[in-house]
Amino acid sequence: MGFAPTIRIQQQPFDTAAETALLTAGRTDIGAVVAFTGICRGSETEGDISALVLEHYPDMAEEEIARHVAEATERWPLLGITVIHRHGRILPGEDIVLVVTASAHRQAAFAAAEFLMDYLKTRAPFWKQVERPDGSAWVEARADDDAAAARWRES
Amino acid sequence: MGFAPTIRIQQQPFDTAAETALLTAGRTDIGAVVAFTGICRGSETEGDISALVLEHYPDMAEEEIARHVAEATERWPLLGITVIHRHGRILPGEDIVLVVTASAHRQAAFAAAEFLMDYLKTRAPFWKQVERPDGSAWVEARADDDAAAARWRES
Amino acid sequence: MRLVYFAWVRERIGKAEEEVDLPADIVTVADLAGWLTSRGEEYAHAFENPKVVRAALDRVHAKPEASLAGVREVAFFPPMTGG
Amino acid sequence: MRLVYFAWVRERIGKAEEEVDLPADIVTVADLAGWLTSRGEEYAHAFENPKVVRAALDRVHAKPEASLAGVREVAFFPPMTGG
Repeated sequence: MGFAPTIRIQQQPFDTAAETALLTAGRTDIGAVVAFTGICRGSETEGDISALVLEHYPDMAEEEIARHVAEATERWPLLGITVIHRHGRILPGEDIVLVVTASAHRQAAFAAAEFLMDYLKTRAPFWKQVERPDGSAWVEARADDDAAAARWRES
Repeated sequence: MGFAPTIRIQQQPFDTAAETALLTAGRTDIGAVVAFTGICRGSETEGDISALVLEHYPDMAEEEIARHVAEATERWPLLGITVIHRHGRILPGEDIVLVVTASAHRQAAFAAAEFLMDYLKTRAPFWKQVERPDGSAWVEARADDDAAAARWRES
Repeated sequence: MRLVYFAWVRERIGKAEEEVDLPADIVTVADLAGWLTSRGEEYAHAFENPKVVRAALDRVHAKPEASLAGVREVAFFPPMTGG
Repeated sequence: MRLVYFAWVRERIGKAEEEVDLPADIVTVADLAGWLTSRGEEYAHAFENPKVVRAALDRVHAKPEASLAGVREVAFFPPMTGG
């Protein structure tokens, strides 16, 4: 790839605007930027959420994300990628994950952002525990996330 | 829809970060935000670009965007939409269009943002004139943009 | 009836808008485009490839066969290139 | 060989990591999971539904039939729920 992607795994919050600005600053070859932000919700069908606690496998997480970033740059003509994933305790309303993709045209930016999110959901070694007023539980993997990731293998 | 979408057509630049923050401020029901920014590039296959000049049909533009925003809220469980489209003279590196979608889950946010962009490209009454060092020309509609918009009619 | 033109349709016709009184036999968008074409070479130039000129009736996209009945504003313009 | 455990696999086994010396007949990831299961009820609990426990070899996702030859670190964990 002709650019250095940004991949960070961190406990502290991130600044979506600043990260996006970094990706595009001083450039006139980028025509489309897609920024996806995943946010901790305050309730689910199962009830209220006090917090999410994200456990991760540190070394593998960074390597695994880098592998998918590299795959995205092979599949689409991208001009920039930023992936930031938080771990630790995250409160409702706080950001969890950021994926920013930049390209000359929108189709590549959208496709790569969706691809990366689908893979982060199903292949990046992070595990969410949800804290509820009455106790905590590990979040179960969703079948539709597996299906979303699988579609990229068919094309 | 259970929220008031933001739709603006303006000559002045917009602030993606501020618009996104407005959409999510104080809320804990949103789990996913997709922000698409379309940017004026400094060159194309045809050569260097000095500026884009966007002409529009003012009253229709706002109504047409509102129709597609309403359709998006019927098709996907959205929690917020912002669409801002600039007109007038726009320099390379400057933003042209912003679409922000918010939902509980990422699939709806991604799909609605792509849907809105595909329709802005092919149905919103804006026309781009490209200024090059050697003169200016109207941008021709792209067949792949028509195809991208058409796919939403098939499903 | 008010007619408004945009982009190269506007440039070719040489004006952004005008008021016209239509003959009674002008019933559809296509009829109107054909009638305009007969009004001079600037119109003929704008509509030389009538399939690429789009129309809106009272600010809603319309097909060539759409009726002009009750319409106050007709717009003609090239395929859109926003976004 | 170093073993590392995450999420409820870690909680059930009661430790985050350990060093083990494998018998010579433990060749694949599935062999290792089976061998661990025989080491006590905390392991049996972690692997009670072996199909849902995922593995990584030296930080790369691996299938049950993958060979452990030359591997230094094996991780066991539930399906991932990041993003």
